[in-house]
This record gives sequence, structure tokens and C-alpha cells, in this order.
Amino acid sequence: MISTVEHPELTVCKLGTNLDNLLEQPEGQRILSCIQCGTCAGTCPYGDYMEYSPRKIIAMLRRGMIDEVLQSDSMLKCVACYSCMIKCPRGIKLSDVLLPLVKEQTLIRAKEMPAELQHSLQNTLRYGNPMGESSRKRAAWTAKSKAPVPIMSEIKRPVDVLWFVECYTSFYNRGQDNSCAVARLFNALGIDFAILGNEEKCAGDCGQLTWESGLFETLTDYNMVIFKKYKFNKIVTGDPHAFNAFRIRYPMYGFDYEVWHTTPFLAEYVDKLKPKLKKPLNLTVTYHDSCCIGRRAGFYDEGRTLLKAIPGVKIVEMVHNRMNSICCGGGGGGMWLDTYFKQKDMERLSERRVKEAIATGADVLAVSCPYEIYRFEDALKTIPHEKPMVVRDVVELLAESLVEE
Amino acid sequence: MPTTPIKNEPVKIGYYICHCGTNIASVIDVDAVAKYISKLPNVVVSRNYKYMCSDPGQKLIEDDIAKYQLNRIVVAACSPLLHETTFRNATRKGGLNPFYFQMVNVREHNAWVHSDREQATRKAIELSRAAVERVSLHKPLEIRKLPINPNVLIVGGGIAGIHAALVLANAGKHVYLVEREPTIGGHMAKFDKTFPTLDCAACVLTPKMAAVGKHPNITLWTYSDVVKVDGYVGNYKVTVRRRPRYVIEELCTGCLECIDACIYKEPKFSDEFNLGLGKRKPVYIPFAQAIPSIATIDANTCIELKTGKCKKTCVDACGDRKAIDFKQKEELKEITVGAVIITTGFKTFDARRILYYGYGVYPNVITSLEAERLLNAAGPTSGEFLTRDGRKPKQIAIIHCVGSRDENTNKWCSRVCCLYSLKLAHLIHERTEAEVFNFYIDMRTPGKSMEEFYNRVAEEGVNFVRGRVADIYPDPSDGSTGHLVVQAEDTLLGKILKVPVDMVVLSVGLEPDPASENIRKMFNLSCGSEGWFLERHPKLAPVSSFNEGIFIAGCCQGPKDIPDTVAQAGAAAAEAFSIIDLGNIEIEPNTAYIIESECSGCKSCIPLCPYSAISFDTEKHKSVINEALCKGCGTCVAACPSGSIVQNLFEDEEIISEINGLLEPIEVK
Amino acid sequence: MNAYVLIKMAPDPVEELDIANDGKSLNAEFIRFKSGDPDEHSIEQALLLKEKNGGKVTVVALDAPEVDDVLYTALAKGVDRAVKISLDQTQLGSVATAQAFASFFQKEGISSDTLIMPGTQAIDDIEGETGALLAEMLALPYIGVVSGITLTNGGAKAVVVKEFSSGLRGEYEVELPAVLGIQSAEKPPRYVPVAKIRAVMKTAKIETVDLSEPDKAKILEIERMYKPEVAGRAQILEGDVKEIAAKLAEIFAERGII
Amino acid sequence: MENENKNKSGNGNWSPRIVAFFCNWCTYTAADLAGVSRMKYAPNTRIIRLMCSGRVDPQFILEALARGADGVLIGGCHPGDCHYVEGNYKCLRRFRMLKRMLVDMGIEDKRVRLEWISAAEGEKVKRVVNEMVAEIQELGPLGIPKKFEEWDKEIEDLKHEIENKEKEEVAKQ
Repeated sequence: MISTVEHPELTVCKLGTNLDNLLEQPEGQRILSCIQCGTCAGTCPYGDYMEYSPRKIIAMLRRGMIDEVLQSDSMLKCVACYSCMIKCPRGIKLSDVLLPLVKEQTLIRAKEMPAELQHSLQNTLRYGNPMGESSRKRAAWTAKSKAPVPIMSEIKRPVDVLWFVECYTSFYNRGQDNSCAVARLFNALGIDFAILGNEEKCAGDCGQLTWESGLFETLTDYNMVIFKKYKFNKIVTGDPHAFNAFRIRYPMYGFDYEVWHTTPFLAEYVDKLKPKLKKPLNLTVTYHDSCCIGRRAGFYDEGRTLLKAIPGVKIVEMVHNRMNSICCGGGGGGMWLDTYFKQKDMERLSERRVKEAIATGADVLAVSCPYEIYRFEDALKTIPHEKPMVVRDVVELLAESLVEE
Repeated sequence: MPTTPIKNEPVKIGYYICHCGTNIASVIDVDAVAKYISKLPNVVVSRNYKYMCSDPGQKLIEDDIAKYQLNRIVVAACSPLLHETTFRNATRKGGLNPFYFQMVNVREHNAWVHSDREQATRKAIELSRAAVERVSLHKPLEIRKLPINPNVLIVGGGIAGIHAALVLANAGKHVYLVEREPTIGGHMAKFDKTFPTLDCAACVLTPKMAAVGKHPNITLWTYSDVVKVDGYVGNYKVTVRRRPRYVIEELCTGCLECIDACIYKEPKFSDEFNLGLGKRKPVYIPFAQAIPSIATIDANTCIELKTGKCKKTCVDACGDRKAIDFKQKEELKEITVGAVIITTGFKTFDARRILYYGYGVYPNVITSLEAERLLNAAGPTSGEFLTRDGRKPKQIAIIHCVGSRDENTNKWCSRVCCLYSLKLAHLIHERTEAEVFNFYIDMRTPGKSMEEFYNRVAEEGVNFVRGRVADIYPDPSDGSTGHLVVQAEDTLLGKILKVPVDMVVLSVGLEPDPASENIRKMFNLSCGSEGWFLERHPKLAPVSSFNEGIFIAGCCQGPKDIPDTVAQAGAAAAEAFSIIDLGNIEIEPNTAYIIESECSGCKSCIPLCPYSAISFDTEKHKSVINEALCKGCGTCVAACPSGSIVQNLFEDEEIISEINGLLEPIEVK
Repeated sequence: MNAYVLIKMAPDPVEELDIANDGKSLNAEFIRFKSGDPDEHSIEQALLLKEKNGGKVTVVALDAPEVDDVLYTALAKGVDRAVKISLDQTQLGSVATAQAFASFFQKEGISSDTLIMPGTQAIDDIEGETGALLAEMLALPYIGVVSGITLTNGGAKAVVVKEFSSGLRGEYEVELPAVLGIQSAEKPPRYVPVAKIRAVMKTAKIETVDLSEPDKAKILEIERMYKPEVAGRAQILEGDVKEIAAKLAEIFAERGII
Repeated sequence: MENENKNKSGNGNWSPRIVAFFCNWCTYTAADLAGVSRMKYAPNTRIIRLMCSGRVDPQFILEALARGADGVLIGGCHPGDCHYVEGNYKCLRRFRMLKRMLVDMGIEDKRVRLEWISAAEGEKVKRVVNEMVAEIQELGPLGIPKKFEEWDKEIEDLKHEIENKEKEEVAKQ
């Protein structure tokens, strides 16, 4: 249903678009129509800290003064949250096209690159994951899973669903909780699935949104070859960033599979799933809309639908929700810029978000993204709050309530 | 009377291509075209001229007809929809039947849409050649005249409908004014004061409303809808449904006693006129100066109408007047009118559609129309402008362009919002002494005295922030006191502002009213992609529709302020008047007729005609077209298997010669 | 300045290293090779010197798996020339390696502005000998564990910073030509966009130099490889926070730490 | 940006010729609007104005193709918006029938096209014309007049053949 082949308007831009030829592209014509209203700067979570807000960047680009922008570090502060793009009254593809191009050129000119970010990118290039773990251990988490997790290269047959596990959900402890939960849910629903195991490499969304188009293309080339090795009907991933990459960027390279994120994917099965959710959790939950599933793809109800299916769960909303949700700060490379932001005296967005979650009085901050688990759990350690709060992925809550026959 | 050339007289064609200044000549090599056409058979004169539509241009045609005994004229210029009549007249003045003329569109369909000179010139030659071939076959035709019904229907009783109705009624014409609400007055009746003069809307509107109510030439049907339209210019047959208001209009005196006596002691139901800010009873009059000043009983909330088990205290209160009738049924009225004016108005943008402005979530985020009601002395708060929790606001934000200039909602500028936002800023500041922040994208104050009004409001100390608001949220430092933060970039300073306020007014834009879509369909009006009704020509026919005798005025055509609405309404009234006052109307002679000798009597054509203009002569066993009913679409012509139907002006041979003229091989140079 | 950065490829410890059945070598199936951090810093230091003083930077490496990637990346970063010596590095030890480089430089020639910059030590053998051996063979001065270089006297001399433990810094002055073993550059190694590396791979060329086989006697032989044996001193405390804290305090007291 | 088709007609470089039948009320007006808005589109269409798309006699389409058009475009009001109530539906029916016949005759689907274009859709005129020109450019010339010549020649040759045979037979006898 989300195939960009059927919806070409979802793709980002023509390959080979750069800052020099941007204004000649259809996306550039929209930029020429900018009315300098400042919505982008006003909604930007780090707009306060940018010397050149998206609005000013457009003004400078149109005046041929973009070099000045590229000398500043403004774009390093963009966390690719899509807020400016979704609210832009002129429909300018800010987060999809303009800002990554500016970010790319900013970083090429930067005297020094933030070390964490550099390591992550180098690791992703060498090991296929930003943490620099051995690619041979990518499927090691499956040993922890109580439910069977078939691997493509081993089962040697076509499957319905290729589950693209992704990095955080393969290597990090709390991410593995997410993966084990998904494995249980898939098994309980009788979904015919398999994973790529050690053959999988990072989808590269953060690379792309960070600026690193070369890295992104290297990963795209690699993953496309692997996909072609196997037969499957659709790709499902628990990582909104991989989902984003497959949905809007891979089609530029000829990718045309049906793509789902686990949250909307499982929501399609909610009728089948609900009778199996027998263990009441008795929790008040607030749901955080991730940028790539929410704002960028428009899946706002699906996470809530799944939570409502769990007996005993009561949903409360944060002040900023749905399209107005506040980013966890992890996108566009923000995941590896915490130290850099700290040096610049910038508030951590995860902390801003967690304050809103705490204000709801919920027991659980539910998320649909493996990045957010880390960011919000960390933020909860630093933001004082009286009532205990935990961060759980929607799939973890579902699995907790699940009683297998 | 035009002279008719003698049959078999050799065809002598005069061809003229217009430069239209540089509009045409800068793209098309008009010299080359004229030269090429001059060599075609039967072409006697072929010229190019700077402005064919000018007096000397028309004179050129007349003189050439006399000088060269021309009997056919072809002009290549702009769209025939613009100047066909002009050149037909010139042809007639030269002494020819005006239909010995053919026009070629080389401006809108050529020079303005192409830039390759060679290709455009070639296209002009081919189009001209087609016209030259076609015009040879033209026949002399007479313009038809049809009688006209002198009454006018006006749909929509806002200020546009009211004004148009009064203009026509005062000129002695009978007007039917149909309004779907229980009262006329429209949006204007809800406003407090009007920009830039700050005179109160009610003071200028209600006298006009009253005049409509008592005018002998106006039949006012409120609480009514148009449900069916038939006929054509001069003779539109319209069916109007009068919904039951369960009060007999002729007997009700508007004394309000039934309302006082209603079994509901206190008003309980959401008051539509006050946008739900106040309450009403099941029996109500929308506001004090409503016209007609007659009670209406709402079937959805009246106990009697819902259950039949009410004590009917209202009936008792009405007493001898016996105006209340719970058995009232809807009534269908059929009327015939010569012309129609559509003034169905607009709808305000539903601010819920912009999620980040929190309308419907935060009680102190209100729309501009709600602000008007709160400011209005006759409104639900008697003009006290307070927050929903009853506080006197100290800081207020007014947000311009809500649902305007936005690809995600409505693309257009709603034109009145800047000015009414300035007005609201002035009124709110005056009433509450609150500090007012107007957030705008561009300040648009065109028109007489409007910029001066902007100056005045600025000097009063309203804070203008050039920046579109990106977020509105409850003040996190403030617990649950209802204070809001408005966040926007001040684009002139390049700074992000977070302004704490007590209230936010969303200046909602104007959009086409989806409820008038069925009106549009019934009257066969065109609309743009946005849904505004389309005028026949944006400059030269701004209140005409594409249908003869149907006019549009006010905001159903596009956003506009009260002065422009009234001006348009007056213009529409005058246009309608110019049709109905003639007594009869000239009709393009493009009707179809049947060549009796060739008709096989197969009846294929009969069910095709949407106007039932074709009947069957059972004696002769032939179909017959009633010329008076035929509207000249040509659908039957295309269907006739024996080719016995001919459409004047669009004869098969004429069209085929046109096709041929377009496609013959061409040798340029 | 005419700088030469010497690269050595070593097995990547991120990938699990297994010992092969012969007990003398690594299991080749999953080994990947990478250059060591000191080598990366050496490239950075050379580029910084070039940016300040002008001149030319050449990277030189013996043939080894994945060495081309390292050379292309260096070129993408701004190195002028990349040279690959066609000898299998993985089969040579420090002495043989030094000898190979020495014969390369004899061919190449050494001038008064030559600066030879190996990383101070490789990450596999951690010997730190190659630089010194090479200097000896070429009869040039050697300074190791360098963490900063400033050229003086119009590039005829270099002032070299060396860091010692406990935070001591030493400054040395040395005349060029010289061999300097680099520990770290003045700035962390720069990042180069992958797109640039990909472009360089298409356009730039790696020079290959053929050298004769080194003297077999100089090649080190490995007798045994084994994994560190587990000492088993760790103790895992269980219980809730309070219990663990109490146990910890007890242990500290027991051992006389507190 | 101009979307004008730069393929030159004449001089051997072929470029499609399209005859367009536009209804007076919607599509012709839309084409006027495209002009007033100075939209640029391919110069390959020649518009013939009719009062209603219901007037489009299938014969006109065949005639245009027979006389050398490479494509025919019909433009009418959107369903429900016909100035003459339902002329556009009549047009649609005829169009569907004719399309079947044309396909049987080997005339490609994309050569004859029916579009609903309201008076406000100048942009759509531009899009449809450009699309159609590009599609027909791809298909190449239809060239029916040339085929007619060939067929005429074939018939002529056959005639001669028969005549000759008859003559021969006569001679034999």
C-alpha cells in the first residue's frame, strides 16, 4: 500500500539533485515560491539555536548567498524531524531535499566533524552498523528470542514478510527486547517471515539525513543486491528510519517492494491480535509519535489502536501529539551529536519531550522506534519526576499482554 | 436588413490577421501568414493590421467589402468568445449577413501559448486556412428572438442577495429571494463593526433587511431551498422547497410570547446564529432584528415534534393568533423567472484542520467569527470580551492567514482577513485594554481608506509580528491556568518569539460553501478547482456565468469585502435587469433542423434531446425539431444515421472543410 | 616538505579473531584488515603539515588485504600520491618490512626535505620497531611516539613534540631528512565523504612498485598463538541495591581498602 | 519552464499533428484560460470549436485521421457539468464504441483521447496536450493518407491485372 511505485509523489527528488541545480528542479520551483513566513523556523525544535533558520537558508539560496550558510554550523542542528516540512504552507520539501543538501555541504566544509558522528559514519561504512559491532554478530540476538526467528539464507524458500531488523534492534540490549517481542507477535499471528541475519546491513537513513549520500548509496547498493537474492512479498521493519529510507529514498534507486513499519503493520492485524492479548497491563500510557512514522508517513492512529487493544491500558495525550509531536532529537544524526549539542549549550530534545510525558501522569511512555527507548530512558534519568515512568516500545507492551495458546 | 449574396455568386474572401499590438505579432510572423492566405483560392484580400478590433480595424473590413465586393470575412485575432460579435457587426455594417464571418483564435490558442516562431506561424496558417475553407460554405442566418419572463430569482439572502433584490425590486421588477436559514442577513448580520469605517454592521444592514421584508415586489422565502431548475434564459422554471417552520408566517407577529412560554424555561440548545457560543430554545428567532421576524420551531429539539407529548405551552401563549401549526408540511413552489442571481456566499475555514493551532482543544483559542459574536453587544456575552473561564484577557494573539495561503488547506489569499484582523485588534484593544499581537505573513490592505486604517491601528499600539505562527500550546510553567504560548519566528528580527497570551483569535479564511454545491449543479455553473463559482470572464464579465441569464455575485464567486460584494450585487442586478427589461432575447442561430426529405423516421434523435425539442410527426413519419426549444448543442446531429439533421453554424460540411483546411500539406516559403 | 606516510594493515579486532587449527595463525575465514590508529594519525599529521607549509604527501604501503581502500581513502582526504609495494605484508615481520621500505626509499631517493612518517606502532604486534629500523637502514635520525610537528628554518628542520606518561612533554629539534614515528596528530583524523572516496576510486590511480623478495632469514616465525586464559577473579554480587552496597562495603573492609 | 515541444515539423523532422474538438463552454474556454495565463505547451494541436462534445460525430474523428492527423483529442465538460445537461455522456458512449472499432483497425489506443476539462482547468489543457504529443511522438506517424495512396495503387494494379487478363483471354479467344 505504501509502494512509491504507485505513489511517485512520495519520492524525494531526482537522483543527482544538488544545491547547484536544485532551483531548476520541481522541488526548487517550490522553493522559489517561498513566502518567508517563518513557519519552518518557528516550529523547528532547535530554531532558537540556528544562525541560519530554514527560512533564512531559502532566502540566502535564492540570493546566491548559500556559501555563507555553509560556513555556519546551523544545519548540524537539524534533527530531520520533518516539522518544518509538514507545516510549510508552500509545500517545500525542506527535510526531504533542501536541508540534507545544505547539511551535506556544511559538513564537507566543516573544519572538524563531531567525533561521535564521525565514528558512527565510519563504523556504518565498515561494519554496516553505527556502533561498530562485528557484522558477524548481527543475528546473535536471535539466541535470546523464545520464539523462532528463521533466517533467509537457511530456510531457502520464499516468505511473505522479510523482516528487516536493523541495527539498534540487533545489537543493543533494549533494542533486542523489541526484536524478541516482534518475533513473538509474528509467531503468534502466524506470519510467514524470515530475517536476513548477518547479511543485513544498516538501511542508511541516518546516513542520508546526516548528509552522507555516498555512504547511503553504498548501503543502498549493498542491500538492493541482498534483496534480489531472495523472494518475499513485503518488507517489514521495526525501525522508522529504515522504513523511511525504504519508503521515500530507496525507490530513487529502483526499489519497489511493499514496505511496512511494525506498528502500522501489526495494526492491520489488530482484530486477530486482540483476542490473544489476555494479560491486562493496567497502565496509563502516553504515546509518542515518531517523526518518520507520524509526520512523514501519516500513521498517527495505528500505534494508539494497538495500545487500545491491550486490556487495562488507558491512553493519555501529551500536549504536543500527532503531527505536532516533539522529536526525540535522534534523527538526522542527532543520535550521535549529543555531546556536540551539549557543547553548544543546547537543550536535549528528549528531555523536552519527557517533561511533557511526565506532565501527563502516565506510567509508560510508549514509542514505536528503537532510538527513542535510549533517548527517553536517558532523559528520564536526568529529569526529576515523582511518579515512576518507563519507556516501552508498543511491540513490547503487546508482547507482554500476549498469551500464546 | 443584411443583403444576401445572390446564389452561385463567386465567393470572395477577405482575410485579416491582427497584430494585437505585439501580443500576436511578436510570436507569429503575421506578414507570412497574410501572404500565404492571399494565395488561396477565392481569397481576394489578405491583410495584417495592428488592432483589428479598433474602429479603423473594423472600418478596414467595411471598406474592403465595398471596394472588392467581398462576401466572406475571416479575422484571425483573439478568442471568438471575446470579439466574435465585434467582427460580425463589422461584417454586417459592410452590408453582409453577419454569419458570413469566421474567426480564428491565434492569440489565446497560439501566440500566448507558444514561443517557437516557426511553429506558431505554421499553426496560424493552418488555422486560418481551415477558416477560409469553412467560411466559403457559410449560409446567411437570422438571429432568433425569444420572449422573456420579467421576474428574477435570487438564491441566498446575505448582503449580496439583499442588495440585488432591492435594486431590482425598486426598479419595479418582481424578485423571489430564497434563503435556507430562518432569517436573511448572512454572515454580515453576525459581524460587530465593519472595517475601515468601524460603523456597526447591524446599523447598516438591518434597515436593508427590513426593506426586503416589506417590499411589495419581493417574495421572501426563508428556511427554503431551490430543488429543481429547468428551462433556459428568459424562461427558467424553478422549484423551491419551503421547509416547515411549524409557524404560519402570515399569522405570526413576532411577539416572542411563544418563546417565553416554551416548556424549556431556560435556553438549552446550541444557538447556530451565535456559533454555539449561546443557547436557544426549540422555538426561537435567531436574533432581534431577524427578517422575517417570525418564530421557527426546530424539529430536532422540540418535544412536541419529537414525541408528540408536550404540553404545548407555546400554542396556549399564541392564543387567538393560532400561528403555531405542528402539522405544517413542506411545500413545493414552482416559479418562472427570466434571470437568476446566485449569491450563496461562503463558509469560514474550519480551524480544526490546522492541528497545531489547537482549535477545539484549547477553549481560549477562538475563531475570528466567534470573536465578532463575543464583541457584539447583541451577542451571547452582551459584548463582553472574556476568556472562556471568564477572565479579562491581558494579552491576546490574533493570527492571520488561518486556512489561507497554505498548500495544506487553501491556497488562496482570503483577502478580507488582514483587514478584519486589524479591526478585531482595534476593537479588542479598545474593549479590554489587552496587549494585542497580530501575527501576519504579509499585511494586505488594498482599497480605499484601508492603508489609513492600518496606520491608525498601528499607532494605537497593536504589536505587529511578521511571522506565521508555528505552534500554540499551554504554558508549561503555568500549570492549568489556561494561559497559552504562541510560538513564531519574528522574521524581521530573525528571532523565535514565544508570546504568552490569554486568548488566541484565529483569523479564518473564506472558502466555498460545500452546501452550495447542489445549487451549482442545478444551475450548471462552472467552478474553479478551489470551488469558487466561475465568472464568464475575470475582467469583462465578472458577474456573468457561462449560462445566459444566470449571474453570480458576492463571495460565492471568491472572497471579497462588503463594499465589493455590494458592488457586484448591484452589477448582477443591472445585468439581470438588462435581460428581463428587453422583453425578448437574441439567440445565436445555431439551432438544428431536419431535412424532411431525408429523415427516415428512425426516432434515434428523439430520446437524445435534453430539452425535448424533437417530436415525431406520426402522419409524415418524420422527426421535427421545435426551433424555439432547441438550444443548439448538436448532439442529435451527431447521432442521426441518415445525416438528415443540420446544425446551423456547425454543419457537417463546414466542420469537415475545417478539418481538411487544417490538415492539407503545407508549403511554407 | 616531501612527506611519506607508511601504512601497515592489521587484523581488525572488531571481528572475532579465532586461532586456526595449526595453532600458529589466525583463522582466515573471517579476518578483515584495517590500518591502525597511529597510521591514520600519521596521514592526518602529514596533511596538516602540507596545509601549513605546502609540499607533497605520499602514502606507501605493502600489499595486504583491503589496503587499496585505505590508500584510496587517503587520496580522497587530500594525499597527493599513493604507492603500493608488491610484497605480501602479512608474511613479513618488522625487520623485513623495514628492509622493504628501505629499498623503496633507495629507489625513490631522499632529499633534504624528506620526512618519513610511519605510525609509531602497529596494532597487531605493538612492536614499534619498523620506524627505528628503517631510520637505521637509511642512516637517518628517528624520533618515535610523536604527537606534534612544526617545520622551522624554511622546512629544513622540524620541532617535534613527544608526550611521556604523567603528562610530561618533550620538544626535540631535528634536521630533515628524518623518520618520525607518529603516535597522534594535532587534530583527530578528518572525515572524508564516502561519495568522494567513490569518486577517487574511479579517477585516481595507485602506483605499484615491484621490489625483490626480502631475505628469508629476516622473517619472523610464529611458534604459537593462544587466547588469554581466564583468571577467574571476578565476583558477581546479587541482590537489590541496598544488599549489594552492603556486600561491597564488607568486601572493601575485608581487603583493607576502606 | 517551457514544456514546448521542440521537435520541428517539416524539414524531414516529423512532429505529430493533432486535431482537437473542444466544447465551447468548458474546454475551449479552458484553452483560452491557458492562453490568458501564458502557459506554454506543445504547438501540435489545432482546435476546432463545437458547442458541445455531444456534437462530435465519429465521422469527424475518422475524417481527421484519414486526412493526416496523427491523433484526435476531444475535450468536454466534466460529468454532471455539461452545459447541455448530458451531451458529454453521449460523446463518451460514441467515443467508447468508436475506440473499439479503431483498435480493431490497428489504430493505437493513445491516438484518440477524450478528456473532461472544465473552464477553470487551463493547466489541464497544457498537461493533456503535452502528454498526448509526447505519447504520439513515441508512436510515430499514423500516415493514413499515404496508406490510402498505397491502397489506391494496389487497387489500381489489381484492376490493371484483371483488365490485362481479360484482354489476354479475349486475345486467346
